[in-house]
Amino acid sequence: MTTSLAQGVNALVDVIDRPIAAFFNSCVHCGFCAEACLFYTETGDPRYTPIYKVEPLRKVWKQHFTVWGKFLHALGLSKPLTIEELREWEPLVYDACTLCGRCSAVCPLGNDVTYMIRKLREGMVAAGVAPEGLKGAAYRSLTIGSPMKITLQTLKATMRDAEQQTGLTIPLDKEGAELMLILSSNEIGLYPEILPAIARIFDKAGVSWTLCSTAFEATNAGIQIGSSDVARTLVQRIVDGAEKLKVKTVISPECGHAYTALRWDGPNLIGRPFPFKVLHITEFLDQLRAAGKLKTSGHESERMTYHDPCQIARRGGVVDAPRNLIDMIADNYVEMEETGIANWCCGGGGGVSSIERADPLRRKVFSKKKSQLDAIKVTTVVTACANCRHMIEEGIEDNKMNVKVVSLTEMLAQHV
Amino acid sequence: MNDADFLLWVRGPGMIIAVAVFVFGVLVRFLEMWLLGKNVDLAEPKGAAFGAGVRTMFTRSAPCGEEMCDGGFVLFSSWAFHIAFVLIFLFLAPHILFLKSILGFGWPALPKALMTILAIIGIISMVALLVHRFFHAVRNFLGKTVDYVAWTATFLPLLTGYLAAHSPLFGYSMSLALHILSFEIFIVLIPFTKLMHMFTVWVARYINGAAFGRKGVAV
Amino acid sequence: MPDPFMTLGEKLALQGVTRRTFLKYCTSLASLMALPPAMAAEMAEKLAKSTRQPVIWLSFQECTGCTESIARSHSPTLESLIFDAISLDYHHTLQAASGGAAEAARLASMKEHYGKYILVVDGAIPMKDGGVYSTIAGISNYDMLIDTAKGAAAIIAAGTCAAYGGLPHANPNPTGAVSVSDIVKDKPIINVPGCPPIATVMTGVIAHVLTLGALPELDEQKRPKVFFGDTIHDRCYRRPFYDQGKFAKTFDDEGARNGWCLFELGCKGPVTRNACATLKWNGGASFPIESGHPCLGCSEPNFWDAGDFYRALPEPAGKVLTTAAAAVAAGAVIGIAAGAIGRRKKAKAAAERKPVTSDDLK
Amino acid sequence: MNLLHSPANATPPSQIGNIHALLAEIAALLGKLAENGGSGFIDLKSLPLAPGEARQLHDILGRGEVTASIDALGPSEIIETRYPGVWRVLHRNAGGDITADLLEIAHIPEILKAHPDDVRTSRLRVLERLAGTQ
Repeated sequence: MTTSLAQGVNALVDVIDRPIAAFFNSCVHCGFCAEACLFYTETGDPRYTPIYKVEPLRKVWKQHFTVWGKFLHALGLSKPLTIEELREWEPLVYDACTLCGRCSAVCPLGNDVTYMIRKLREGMVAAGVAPEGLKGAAYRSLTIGSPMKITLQTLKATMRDAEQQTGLTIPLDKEGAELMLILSSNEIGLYPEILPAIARIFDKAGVSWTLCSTAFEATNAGIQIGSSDVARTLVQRIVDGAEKLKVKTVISPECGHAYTALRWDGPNLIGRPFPFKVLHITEFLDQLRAAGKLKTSGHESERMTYHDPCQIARRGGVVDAPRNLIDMIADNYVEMEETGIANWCCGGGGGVSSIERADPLRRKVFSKKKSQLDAIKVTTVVTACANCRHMIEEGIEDNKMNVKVVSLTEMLAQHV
Repeated sequence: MNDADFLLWVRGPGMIIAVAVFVFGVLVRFLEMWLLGKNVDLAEPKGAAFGAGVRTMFTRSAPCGEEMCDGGFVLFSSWAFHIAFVLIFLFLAPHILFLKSILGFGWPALPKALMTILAIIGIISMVALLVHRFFHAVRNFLGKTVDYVAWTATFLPLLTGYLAAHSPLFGYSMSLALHILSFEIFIVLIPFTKLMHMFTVWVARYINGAAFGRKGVAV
Repeated sequence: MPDPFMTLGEKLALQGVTRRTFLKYCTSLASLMALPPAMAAEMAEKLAKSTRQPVIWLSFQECTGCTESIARSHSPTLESLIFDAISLDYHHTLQAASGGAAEAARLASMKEHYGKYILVVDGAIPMKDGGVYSTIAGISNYDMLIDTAKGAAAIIAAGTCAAYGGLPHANPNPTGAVSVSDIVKDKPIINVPGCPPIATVMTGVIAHVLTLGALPELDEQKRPKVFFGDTIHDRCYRRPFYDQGKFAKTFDDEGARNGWCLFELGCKGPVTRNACATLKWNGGASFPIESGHPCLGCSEPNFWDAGDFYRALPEPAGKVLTTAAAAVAAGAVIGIAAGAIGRRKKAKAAAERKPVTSDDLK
Repeated sequence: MNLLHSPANATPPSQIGNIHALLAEIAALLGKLAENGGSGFIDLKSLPLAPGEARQLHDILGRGEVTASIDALGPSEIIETRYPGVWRVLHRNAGGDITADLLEIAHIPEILKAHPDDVRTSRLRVLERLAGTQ
């Protein structure tokens, strides 16, 4: 297709449903969502009020799906959506929203603003109004197979390194394995230590697992840019791989959106329930722990905390598992003040980290995480999302903080 | 038109028109929303959606639990005027007479003194919220004409009701007529403004709570 | 027959009424009408010196209740004496003459006292179909009013029908009945509404005109302020119960027996301006609320159509439930139609939606 | 019942001050009467007296030497208070209801005087009587 305003509006008309109509009907402009959004709290700019970011969607809803709106429109009292408006809103919808879901959890009226942003992005993509960085990531995902141009060769190289490090065999395309592990681009490209760590833990626990040569990439740029077409293609690759290898469970790695994309959006994108389970790596490790298959030795004495990735905790429901795991090895663990489902975003989720233009804003709003960390005076931040890890590392460097960020899985692997 | 004619009009044709517009408008707006439908969620649930949805319908009245946000003054004032408005509407003796004449059944009233206190609290809260909206960056930014129309439509029944009960500024007929008229304006505006939230909030909260609940998150 | 040029004082003196009686009456009248007591002596003087004030009384669409109210007499009261003392030149219920003689009397009086007579009207005036619904001697009420009003010094619209249209005017108003002030615009009009009006008020107004030679101060509805300045509610002896929130809920409950406020039983006292609560009826014996019945608001415009007599004021006067039911039906039809249109629109959009491909992302 | 009969300790002193103002006005009117013989009135029915104040006022004013009653279409009572020149004029209709309740500050209340017209009528009637008895 060729993107156009008409296609954009058409896509919005398609995605507007009862929830969106109920949310817009209910909004009283109380502004509580602003206080839940770190882009507002850290900048004080009211344009970053979450419900304001979905104004174009509201306009389409009102003009197309309400008798009153149609009446006003007929009288010429409301103008149709323009491409200029979409362009004006692009930085609000993409640069200034990480889909963290905090506003959705706060809205006194019950509005799931995050859901609306996600739906608005469908229309923006169809209208061709999306940030270059995200378009590129989605393009590379479709054409190369990974937003970071990770290919099977790259994976194989990482596997070889892991095998050398651990002395273990990393299984690939092992049909009939219990689990299929997928990895995010970040984990293959930026944090290759994760694979040996997982291999070590799985080996100790006696897990039957495999990687898949046609479905190793977990990152779903389609969810981030807000195109269900792109997202569906990417999810379908994983489903095909898992079904080919006949695995019972797919393990989503330390990546927030990968989990949301596969676990919650996946079945809806391909239009049928999965024949396998989807677990986040921390969920699976916690199951091993509960079954007594995960034995650790030694303790971390560093003062540490856990940063909940939004898509894992608030939008994923995985809150206790990582804490149970950390509990096994941490001596000096503290919680941030807002934590669990109330946690503040790192600032780079929802595709924001892929938008170059958004860099200054993203680095600015890191001040929220900084003040959270400063308040509890930790030296180590554990997390379970490679993107969060990357963002926090950048923030720490920007702010010259004396804190290090570690992956939960990697830390655990050192104690098995 | 004199006071008595005016009162007669608001009690008769005015009320008929207002109720007709209100019922018709609310029903249309609710149905046009409801019938848009919603896709069935195919993802395997981690928690019970229904229970979570119902729970959120009530718990979201206190949205700032779990250290999510700083409720403070706005939350408190909003509660105050909502509670005052609903209790006075449902439990002031003359209102029960009004509702009984329509519904055919009544219920015991709450003491007038309590109603008076609630009305004062409601009026003060609403004025405070309005002033706050003028000076708060976000709320001033978000506030549109219709928000102020809705505020006025909500405030006037409280104010005119208080005046009618306590100091008939314009004589009893006029005070009562103005109060009834303000109520009629209020219900007429419901389907055309955000006042509609009194009906849709329950749907919105349920959907929100159910969506989080499916994921095993209680918000 | 007494000398028509005899003053009222002289005439009454023949009946043994002294000027002391005039003074007492005028003192009471001044007190009643909130005039300075010092004026009483002057008023008494004028009243005594007045010759018979010619009065023409026209009865249109009415029930004769107003005449009954004013003409009835339990004992010789001051009011009745004043009333007897006026020259009632035409009143087709009370006059002895009938037929052509009666009409001749009216025309004669109009001619003789042109510009001086007081015209009292009770009853509404039917306007529909050329006014055929009420005629006297073949003359429609409308024509007779127009004709008679021309030479009147002032017009007193006695009773709610004459003042506001009253019962004949009530929905659906089959005769097109209207009030006096709907028709006559160029004469001073005093409305003395009530169904019927209080006799003391009627005679008080006449006495005021006789003694002070001017109309009493009127409100915006042309009612004498002194009698219609307060609501029944303002002056009601049951008012304290209203303020305490003590209401009779039915006509036979304890509240009713205790004489509590009748507001919830539909009392229109709060919206009715009249002097019943202070002057009372039947020689000051009682008034409706005192006998346990809510005020009907009979001296207010359109009181017949002001909703159920026994519906409390806050209750809607119309058929709200029926309307609501109709609105539900209409709302459901339009709402479902709007919903269906919305769904069709969505389906069409889904069909027309082209997938986003890698080409779109370059 | 005679409304003017006053128990000694009927009411406590007024808290509102209407009594004080009334007495001041009575004093002023008495001054005028003494000076030029002009009479004055106070209409007690038109005053918003607090409950008990009327009785308190009448307690203060008390009863003087003169009491007159008039039978003219209902009874009237004219009572001199203990302050000469201050009269209470109480009119009732035939039904017994009070139609006027005044304080009159005068040498003699107007209502007690025979009107010149009545005097003339009286003369004629007496003359008629004379003629009749001859």
